[in-house]
Amino acid sequence: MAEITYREALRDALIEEMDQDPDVFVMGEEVGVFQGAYKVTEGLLDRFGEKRVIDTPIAEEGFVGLGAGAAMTGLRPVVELMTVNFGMVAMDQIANHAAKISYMFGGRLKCPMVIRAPGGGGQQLTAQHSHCLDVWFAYIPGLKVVAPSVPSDAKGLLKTSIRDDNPVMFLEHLALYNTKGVVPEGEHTVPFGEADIKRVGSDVTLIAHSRMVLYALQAAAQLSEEDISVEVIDLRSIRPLDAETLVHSVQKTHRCVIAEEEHRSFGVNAEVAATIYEEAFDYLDAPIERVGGVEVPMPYSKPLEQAVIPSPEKIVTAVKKTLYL
Amino acid sequence: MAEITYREALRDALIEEMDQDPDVFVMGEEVGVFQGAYKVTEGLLDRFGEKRVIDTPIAEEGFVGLGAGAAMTGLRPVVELMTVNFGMVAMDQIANHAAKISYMFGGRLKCPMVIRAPGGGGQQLTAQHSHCLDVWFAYIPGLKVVAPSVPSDAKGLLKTSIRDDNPVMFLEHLALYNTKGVVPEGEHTVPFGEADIKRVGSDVTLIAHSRMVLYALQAAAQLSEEDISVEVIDLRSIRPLDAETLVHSVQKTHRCVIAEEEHRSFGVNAEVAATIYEEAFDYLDAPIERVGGVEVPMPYSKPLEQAVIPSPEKIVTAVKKTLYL
Amino acid sequence: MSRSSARDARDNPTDQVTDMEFPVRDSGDLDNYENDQLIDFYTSMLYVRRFEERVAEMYLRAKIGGYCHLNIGEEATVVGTLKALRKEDYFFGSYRVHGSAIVRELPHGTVMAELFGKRDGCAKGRGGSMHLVDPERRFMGGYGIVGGSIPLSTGVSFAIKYRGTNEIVMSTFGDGATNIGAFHEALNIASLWKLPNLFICTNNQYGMGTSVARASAVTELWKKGVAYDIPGYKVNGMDVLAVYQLTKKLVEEVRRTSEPIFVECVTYRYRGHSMADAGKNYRTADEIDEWRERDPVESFRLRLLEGEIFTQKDADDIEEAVLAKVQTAVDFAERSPFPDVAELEKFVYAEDA
Amino acid sequence: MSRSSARDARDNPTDQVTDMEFPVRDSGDLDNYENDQLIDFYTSMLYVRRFEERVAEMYLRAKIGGYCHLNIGEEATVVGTLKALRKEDYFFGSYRVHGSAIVRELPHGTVMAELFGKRDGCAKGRGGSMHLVDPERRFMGGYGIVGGSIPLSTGVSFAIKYRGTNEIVMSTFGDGATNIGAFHEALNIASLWKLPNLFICTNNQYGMGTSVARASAVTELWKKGVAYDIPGYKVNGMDVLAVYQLTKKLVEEVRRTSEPIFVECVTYRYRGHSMADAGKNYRTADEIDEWRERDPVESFRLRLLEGEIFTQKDADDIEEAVLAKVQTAVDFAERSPFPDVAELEKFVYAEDA
Ligand SMILES: Cc1ncc(C[n+]2csc(CCOP(=O)(O)OP(=O)(O)O)c2C)c(N)n1
Ligand SMILES: Cc1ncc(C[n+]2csc(CCOP(=O)(O)OP(=O)(O)O)c2C)c(N)n1
Ligand SMILES: [Mg+2]
Ligand SMILES: [Mg+2]
Repeated sequence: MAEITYREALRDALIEEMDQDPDVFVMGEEVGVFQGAYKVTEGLLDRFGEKRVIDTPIAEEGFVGLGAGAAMTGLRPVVELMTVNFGMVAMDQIANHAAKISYMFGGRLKCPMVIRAPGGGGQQLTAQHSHCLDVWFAYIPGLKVVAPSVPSDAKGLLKTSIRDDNPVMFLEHLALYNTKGVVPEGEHTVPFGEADIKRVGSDVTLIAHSRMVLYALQAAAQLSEEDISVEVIDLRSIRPLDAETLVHSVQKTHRCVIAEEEHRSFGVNAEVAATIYEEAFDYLDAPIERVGGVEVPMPYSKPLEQAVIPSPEKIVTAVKKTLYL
Repeated sequence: MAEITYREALRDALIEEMDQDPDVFVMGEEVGVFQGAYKVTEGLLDRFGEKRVIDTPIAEEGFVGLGAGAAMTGLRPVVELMTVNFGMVAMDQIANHAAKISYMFGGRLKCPMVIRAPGGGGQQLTAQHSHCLDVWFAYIPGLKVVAPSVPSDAKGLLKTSIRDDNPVMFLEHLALYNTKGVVPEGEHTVPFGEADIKRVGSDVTLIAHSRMVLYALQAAAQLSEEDISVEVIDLRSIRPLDAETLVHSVQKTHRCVIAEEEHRSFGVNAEVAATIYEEAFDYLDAPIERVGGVEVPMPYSKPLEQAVIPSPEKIVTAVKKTLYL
Repeated sequence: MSRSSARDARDNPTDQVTDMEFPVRDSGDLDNYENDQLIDFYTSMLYVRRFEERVAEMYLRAKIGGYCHLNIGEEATVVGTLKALRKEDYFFGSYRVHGSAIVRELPHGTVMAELFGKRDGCAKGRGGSMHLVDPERRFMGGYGIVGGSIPLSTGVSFAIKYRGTNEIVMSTFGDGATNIGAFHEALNIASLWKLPNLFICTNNQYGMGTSVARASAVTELWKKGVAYDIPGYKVNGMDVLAVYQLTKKLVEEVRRTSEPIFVECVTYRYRGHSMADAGKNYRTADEIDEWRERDPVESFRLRLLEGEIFTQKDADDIEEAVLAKVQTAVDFAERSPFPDVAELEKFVYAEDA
Repeated sequence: MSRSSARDARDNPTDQVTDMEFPVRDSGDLDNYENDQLIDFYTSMLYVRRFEERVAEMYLRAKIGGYCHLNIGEEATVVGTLKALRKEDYFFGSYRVHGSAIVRELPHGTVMAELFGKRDGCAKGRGGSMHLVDPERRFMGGYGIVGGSIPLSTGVSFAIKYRGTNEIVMSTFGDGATNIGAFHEALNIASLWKLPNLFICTNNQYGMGTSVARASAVTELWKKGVAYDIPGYKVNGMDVLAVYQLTKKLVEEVRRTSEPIFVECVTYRYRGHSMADAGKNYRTADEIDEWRERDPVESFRLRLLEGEIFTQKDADDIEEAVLAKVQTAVDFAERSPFPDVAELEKFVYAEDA
């Protein structure tokens, strides 16, 4: 077991899948010569050549659509959006084309494409560059949506995504690329639709995904010093959502907090909360607390930006609130 | 008070605001010579001329962006997306430009634009043409989002939208254009952020918006025959959301059903449910029931499509479920 | 600061345009074709015409719903382009795609059944009029979003190149589609990466009620390839032989060079944009009549008679056979059951198929 | 089927291109200008250079964060275009917009303060480097999405026409932006509706690490207007007089005709794409050196010396004054407080402003 970064884990997954399957190729802005805007694809051009590591013009709608078309013939493109924000110009190809290929053609075509896209705030990238948009994708039947928080899940989910026969939105986080973690060596995949209990606890269920998992773990560590035992669950997969694991935990703890990075309203957390209420209403001893970003376009100024994004402290406060502390 | 159609109510609002304010103009595909794909803008070209009723090329990103730019100078464009589905190709201009003009420029510019967009299923328009997408827009700070269900709200909200200094997503419904209702004569506006109790009741709160309000009222009428008294609340405004009215009603009825047309998961209903749980947890005698569309890209075949969209019957069943009947 | 001359433009391969005059007979001698082929073209055009007329009737009888766009008037373009394509080549269409589907020889009953929303439809009743499909015949689908299929089509030509095989992709769209961003992005990439795409723009003069001149700064649409160094051609889309002859040549040129080419087929739709549009408030009756005089089916019939390729009796027999064939499609559609509602959620994901 | 000649292309106004050779001095005689104006051009270019160098330093000292894109190398293009614009005209920029902001005479302290994320920043600390703004100076903002500002800019020219006033809009973007859909849609509409837009493409040879030839099928970017019947020009973007002279003429031509024009300014950025990019792995040191030899600031200094417009002493004085001015901007930014977190939610909606 090696300790590697989230970035390396992603790269390893790409390399392994490309080694194994000649139909897998990587495409996007600056993935080749530039070695990746965030260096995830570093070294890939040298290793696999121009045929399979393809720099595109700045034309997200064009190359996402091209990827989907290639996938319709059975190739397995891994398309990188430099950041998820640029997905907005490709939304029609993602949500109204790729996502619908299988269904609207009665299952006679499929679209096995992965769209990798980092998002998130905290780097002063401001309003047009700090989105997560998880809920936009999660809303669309026909897409699968995953968002790993640690290197092992990054690798395992990316391999699963590449092998999946559907369009998968693979949501990374800019702030996670340099984080490290142990990744099992050799063949390692993580199935879709399985949340992961990242820390076992008994007093409160704390649900998060992507970077917020790290904050949740920090909050849990802090709370354990006050003898509050928090169970931290990482959604990992947003669509499909693993309601069972969430509900099971809440049935045990009777309390629940959900932390999501982006806007507090209308996000993934709303669906998670509504689902838990539906399935575990009688088990809840307190309303679910939702911790989310302040609802503003992301400001540039550091103190403002920091005030927008949920902090471990805010999560701690929310957990205590469910305990009426 | 005249009984007019939803379509006429919209047209009246446009005419009145255009009469009153020379800065208001209408732009979109087929709004002029063709008289509107759905005839909302019928007669406007004759009345206001080419300068103010403007047919565009098929270039939603281009003309939505153009509208936003014009709005930045103080004009008040009312941009029509032929259907909301075509908003997908303009998403970047809507959500990452128009919505951010005020904030990212520190309030030094504003963007008083209305984007009218009909959506919804039920007319066999299939996967790429049956979206509502309410939640996509509702998720974005900087946008306001309204979705009237009856002619009087259609008129009143459209007038308010045109006079508002922010980008407003004005979500219409294809199946409502021919529906009729009484509209107050003379000046009539409806404020944002105020839900409307469309039917007073005491046993269950039934929340809906757009076409689902009509189904909710049908369900309520049917239930009244079984002596079940349903309070039907029309959200009207999705962002901002009038939590107060919703919570107040639930505090009275102790039971709640939310009906939304599109996909059941990750939609507006999730946020509404989560909000009500947060604010009225101790008042609820049963979990909130969410009625939503089956999560598939919309199929063409009539029986399939009918099975996707929530029906008054499904709403009736959900209401009864909250009463443990 | 001197202005350079038109040197660059002269050297530019995009300045190729086929001359076009209406009405034309300049599409080469009938002698260049086998009789069978000429009759096949005629029969195919007539079949598209009669099929669409029947579709219109079925729409009015509420057997068909939703958006429904007919090819009537555009038969020469539909037949002339599709007949030039090899079996192994791929086709992408817009939402106006019934004609292409039947010329591509999708089992015609499955096309009508799809329009009826029936289980035996080519998209199993999920797709309807706009989303006809048949991967076995490399008919990669009709699409509802203007311009949306163009990037997808470059993906298939990319895959051809990736695999080193020898097919091409015919990617068709309307005049209105040339104004949307997806068109621009896809054409640039196709040219840059030398993808084997034959782009066919069916210029039927209108995108819904908007004439080309009211939607596009450049009205000579074949020139739009210029911005991407894609050679452009224009052809009389009312003359099946002109369309076929040009397309045939270009299909093989694209195959040989693996470089995209752009063709504008100038034609007309007689009916409204869709069944919901009478097609009258944005154009004159005279204009429609003028185009009807160049009717692709009728003018070709006269030409074949004149050229003694067939007799009026032959034509009558064809008419009868075509009507009978349309009837078999309708019968097939009628007989097919609606999809099982229990299978509503099938096909959302590939594993559910 | 005959192929027509280049007739159409010859008649096409888009085949206008200014000859360009490096290094050039063909931008007209210095005698055509007042000394003051020449010195102003020089001073402005130097100011952009020194400002950006200081920004880089402040970035490394973590006073500035996020994405940060410098104009170093592009000063002649920035100054030559902006100086040609009238006060009442509008400007739209990309995210690489510091230079344009200071040449447009945004109070320079508010520009630096914005980069510092301070309360007195021109966007009140909300926008940062990419979103500089000053409506009073009709500086309509920098934007972060490639191509995204182009449609907005046509909205302002639309508004000018709607109101019947006489301003124009200068809409600037990079070479990479010409490949995205928004560019296409906006240029078509601008031409179709005859909007007074001067489109300035700053061709600095790369979009991040991708050279023009690897991103665009047509590498002569001025030709991209062809597809929209927009006249295209190309100018040596390292020569401030060449840029100014052409832009000045076209600014007034756009105003007179209310029709869009497209200009390609050929220039180079010495640094990486942003502060996060060393700018080395996609181009050679030789290439950078070659361009540095045409340095717009230095070459203009030599030219002014040669032409005896100023003395080296004058140049030294200007250098000193410029550095002092940059320092005042830094001081202003340093002194300004961070925005009040209590006001975080201000400006989301117009009524909260
Ligand atoms: C992006 C998008 N915008 C608008 C529409 C609505 N719409 C459907 S067809 C059409 C006209 C298209 O015209 P053209 O490309 O010329 O094709 P034709 O219908 O003439 O075959 C429009 C505007 C759409 N489907 N997609
Ligand atoms: C739609 C979109 N895709 C990708 C990016 C990331 N990105 C930022 S700048 C840039 C390169 C732009 O190049 P160019 O237009 O030549 O401008 P330059 O940076 O050279 O001034 C890219 C790819 C973006 N901001 N927006
Ligand atoms: Mg057309
Ligand atoms: Mg560039």
